[in-house]
Amino acid sequence: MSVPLVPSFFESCRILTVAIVWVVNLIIRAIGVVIPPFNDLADWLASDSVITVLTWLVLMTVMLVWTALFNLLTVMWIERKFYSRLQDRYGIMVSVWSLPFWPFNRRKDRPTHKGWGYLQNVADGMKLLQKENLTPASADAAMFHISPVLIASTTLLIFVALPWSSGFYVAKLDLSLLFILAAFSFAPFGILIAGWSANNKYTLVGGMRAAAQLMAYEIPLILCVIALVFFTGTLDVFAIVAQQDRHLVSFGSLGIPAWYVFSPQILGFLIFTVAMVAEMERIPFDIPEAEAELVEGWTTEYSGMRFGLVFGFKWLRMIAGAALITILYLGGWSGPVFATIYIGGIAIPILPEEIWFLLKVWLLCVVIVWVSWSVPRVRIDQILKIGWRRLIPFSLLAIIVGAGTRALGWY
Amino acid sequence: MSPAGRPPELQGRAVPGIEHEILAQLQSLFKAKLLDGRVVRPRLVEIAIDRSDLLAVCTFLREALGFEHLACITAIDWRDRFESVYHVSNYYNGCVVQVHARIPYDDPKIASVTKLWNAANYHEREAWDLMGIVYEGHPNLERILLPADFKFHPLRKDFAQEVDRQYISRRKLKGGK
Amino acid sequence: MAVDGEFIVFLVLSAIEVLASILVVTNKRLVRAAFWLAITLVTIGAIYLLFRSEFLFLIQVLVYAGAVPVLFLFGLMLTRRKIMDEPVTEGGP
Amino acid sequence: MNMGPQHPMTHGLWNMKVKVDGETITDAKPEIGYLHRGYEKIMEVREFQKNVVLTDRLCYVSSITWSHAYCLAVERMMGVEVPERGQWIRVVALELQRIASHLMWLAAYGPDLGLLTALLWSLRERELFLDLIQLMSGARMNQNYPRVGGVRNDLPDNFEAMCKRSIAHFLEKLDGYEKLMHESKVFLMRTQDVGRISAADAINWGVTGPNLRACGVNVDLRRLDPYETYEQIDFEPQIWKGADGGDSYARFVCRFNEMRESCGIVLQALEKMPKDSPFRTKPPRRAEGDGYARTEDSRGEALFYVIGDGDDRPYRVKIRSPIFCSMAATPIMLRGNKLADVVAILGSIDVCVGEMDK
Repeated sequence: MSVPLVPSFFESCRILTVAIVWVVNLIIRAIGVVIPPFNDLADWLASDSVITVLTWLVLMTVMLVWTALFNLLTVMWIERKFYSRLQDRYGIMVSVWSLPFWPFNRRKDRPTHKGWGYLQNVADGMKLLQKENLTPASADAAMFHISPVLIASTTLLIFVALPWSSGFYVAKLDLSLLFILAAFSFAPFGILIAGWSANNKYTLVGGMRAAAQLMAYEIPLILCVIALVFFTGTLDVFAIVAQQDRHLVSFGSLGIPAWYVFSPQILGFLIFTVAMVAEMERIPFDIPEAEAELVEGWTTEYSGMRFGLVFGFKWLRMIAGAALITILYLGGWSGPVFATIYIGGIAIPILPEEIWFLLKVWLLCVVIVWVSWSVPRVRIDQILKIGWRRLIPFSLLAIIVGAGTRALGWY
Repeated sequence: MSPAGRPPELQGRAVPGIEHEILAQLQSLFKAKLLDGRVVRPRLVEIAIDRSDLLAVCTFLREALGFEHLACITAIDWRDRFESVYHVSNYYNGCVVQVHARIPYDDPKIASVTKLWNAANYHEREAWDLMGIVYEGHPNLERILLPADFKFHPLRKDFAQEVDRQYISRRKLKGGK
Repeated sequence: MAVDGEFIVFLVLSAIEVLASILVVTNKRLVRAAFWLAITLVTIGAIYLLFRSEFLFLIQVLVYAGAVPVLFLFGLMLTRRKIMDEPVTEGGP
Repeated sequence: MNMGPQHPMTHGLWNMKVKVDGETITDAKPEIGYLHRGYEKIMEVREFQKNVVLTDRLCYVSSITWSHAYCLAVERMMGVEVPERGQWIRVVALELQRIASHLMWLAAYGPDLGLLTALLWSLRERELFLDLIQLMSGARMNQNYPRVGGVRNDLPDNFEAMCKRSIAHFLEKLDGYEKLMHESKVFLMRTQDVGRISAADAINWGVTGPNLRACGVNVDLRRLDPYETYEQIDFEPQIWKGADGGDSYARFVCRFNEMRESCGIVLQALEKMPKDSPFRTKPPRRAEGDGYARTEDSRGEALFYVIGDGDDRPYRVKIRSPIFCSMAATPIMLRGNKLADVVAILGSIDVCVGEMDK
């Protein structure tokens, strides 16, 4: 039963905002000594409603940096490092000392390519930013430009309802699970528009495949959630995690946690994971951009940062998917706490909920990466066969099992 | 079945002495039509025929003797005549018959063997492309290696190379004449 | 009539919705029409949200914004692009 | 839909025009010749020995086998007999090159199916064999090693020990490959029942080599028409033994097992090789007559037909490349399959554009 590091994300951001406003007001009031109307501006800034609005802005920025910068880069880095080791090589190793400007290039004897390579992804992003954005002459330009925005924004929309711990969240919705699924289901629309508007056969086939695949796998995804809801009785992810935050079997302070994966929901867990991997377009199911036959699938015609957006947000969807699996079946952020320090009555956990959550999410990502780098790609008709003929009947079975055990009171 | 015919199962091994038998069979059937016929070395028979006898010989080779594999078709420009050389191989006894079909220089035409071996399709296209021999009855005789609008048949001897012999002297390398 | 925030939001949303639905029927390019259809459906969902019916909003988004336009687009993809008023490049990949 | 000339599916520069109905292929037409360099014409103005440099570059992945086929044809035209040690060294070189070539094919086939790990793994093992070849000939690619009348240089002293060590290491690693490929359900799903061609069709279209053996046809030119010292070596041509061959999986298995078989041949050849004897003879400068040689290249039957007219240059050289002929049969394999299978089929027949376009 751990404690969150950030007890309330909104309050933390408010403190941050107040601090920023305080610093800004110092400057404004200094100007106000000369020009008196500036004092009113400072008062207005410090007023409650303005602070609230500013807090929301700061909160969005912090969340964006946290998800789309820190987590995205980390998961990309983990993946690249991990599959490099799988393939018997070192992977990215560029260190910060390879930067060509002061103060990094001071020491000539420092090895520039023996680092961890964490900043490699940043460098790749920089490279993409510098590239020209090309639009094919025969493309439907407006739609072509809109679809990356659609995909990126709807992916970020997932993180509105997706909490990182019991305190670290943007919004606490009653129907957060449904919201997350709804935000997930937007992507095929953007992909189809992207594939169609580029006016290229590869993108067209890629878009068709993506849409067919995502539609086939959305259904078992939702059916699994329905099966789970028989157990949870709620669509609120906080409540779902809270239900799992206890021991099924206890051995002293340790024990087997009551995660839903250790229940009759194991079937749902497996189906959900497979469907989620398909939703992420990872390799066993990555036919929408099967680079061997469709060059880059529906992203073929994108260049520059537009390509970076649609490409990078694949990883963001992967994080979101892994987080959703973690929340629903693997106990979310619940975990044993080994030590908590109290400083002036404030509990500071050594292993807070955020760490547990990130650990689970990243481990799940590693497993997905592991699978995706050790199996070949499945063919489109086989994917649809797996989706419609295997996963949907099994997810219906999961519903029956869930409802049955619930009705008979076995669980 | 005759020894030259098809055993029921592919042995994957050469049958010793088969080349004389095959040459004898060819000679007994075609007699004077064989302009030349000899055993070059084990598992290689060389025969020369006129272009008009090509289909008859090839049909006999394939249908009666079991030469199922057409390995290669080579077109040769002998300056006074063309030759289309067929390397036909037998998977049952490892023998190869090298059929030289002679074609007059001013009328480079010969019957196509695509009806017997589909493999001839690409080989004949290539021979037409590079040497300009027309294979009559070929389903799709067009250029294969060279661009479709190429005007010459470069393997003919009258298609000059830029230099006769690729040679750079040390004097030239040093900047002299 | 008191002008409150919700009313303004409602006006804006319904204006977008009406505009988008007009574009659905007037647009000659079918994929754009499908896009505007999605916009229409999402704004209808947002109006539901205004009425405090979150569940209906989410279901509207899930079904009518996530699935229905995709189905439309899927059908459109199978049509030839020549029916649109755009130059068709011969050859190409 | 054009697949190529610049496309990740094509291992090189050629174009596959595929007509699709939805995702099913109704017709296909290969378009080749993008890499045509006019080898047969160029070779007519170079001396016999210098042409080895050119034949090396016919297929840069498997250059020794091609140079060897050319040398064999020229030797037969000249009537030159290679000393026995030279023949054994050639066998070793050929088989090492065959393994390296097959590993390169495996490396290309993995990413075709989305299995990038196979690429890195097999390139890693290919290093072993490239190192061996480098030890033997001094170069990793385009070795220029076989010469008319023998080989360029003798084996170095430590070659035998190095070779045995590398092969033992490689055979260990092959088990890991089997786990990655043969035992992977997804891999079987992708390759089985895909790109099927019947044995009769394959023979008629001139498909040779591992692609033909995958149809269950017992043809291996090392056995059927033995050259060098292959007669004295005990080995098993890798044939698909099951009932329904001719699909991508059969081709994959045949090639894969051939690597193992080649290792055995190398070890045998190292044992049986006579020590300290001449490895080459001096060929005549001018020659007249014609000579042909067909060898089992790593991709199929390589045939050289060389004609000399008494000069020190060939009068006419004909190259028969196995992939050129297999390419003619690809429409049969492709028809009726899915678009995604194009890579699974064309990857399995191991296309090398350098030799295909000459």
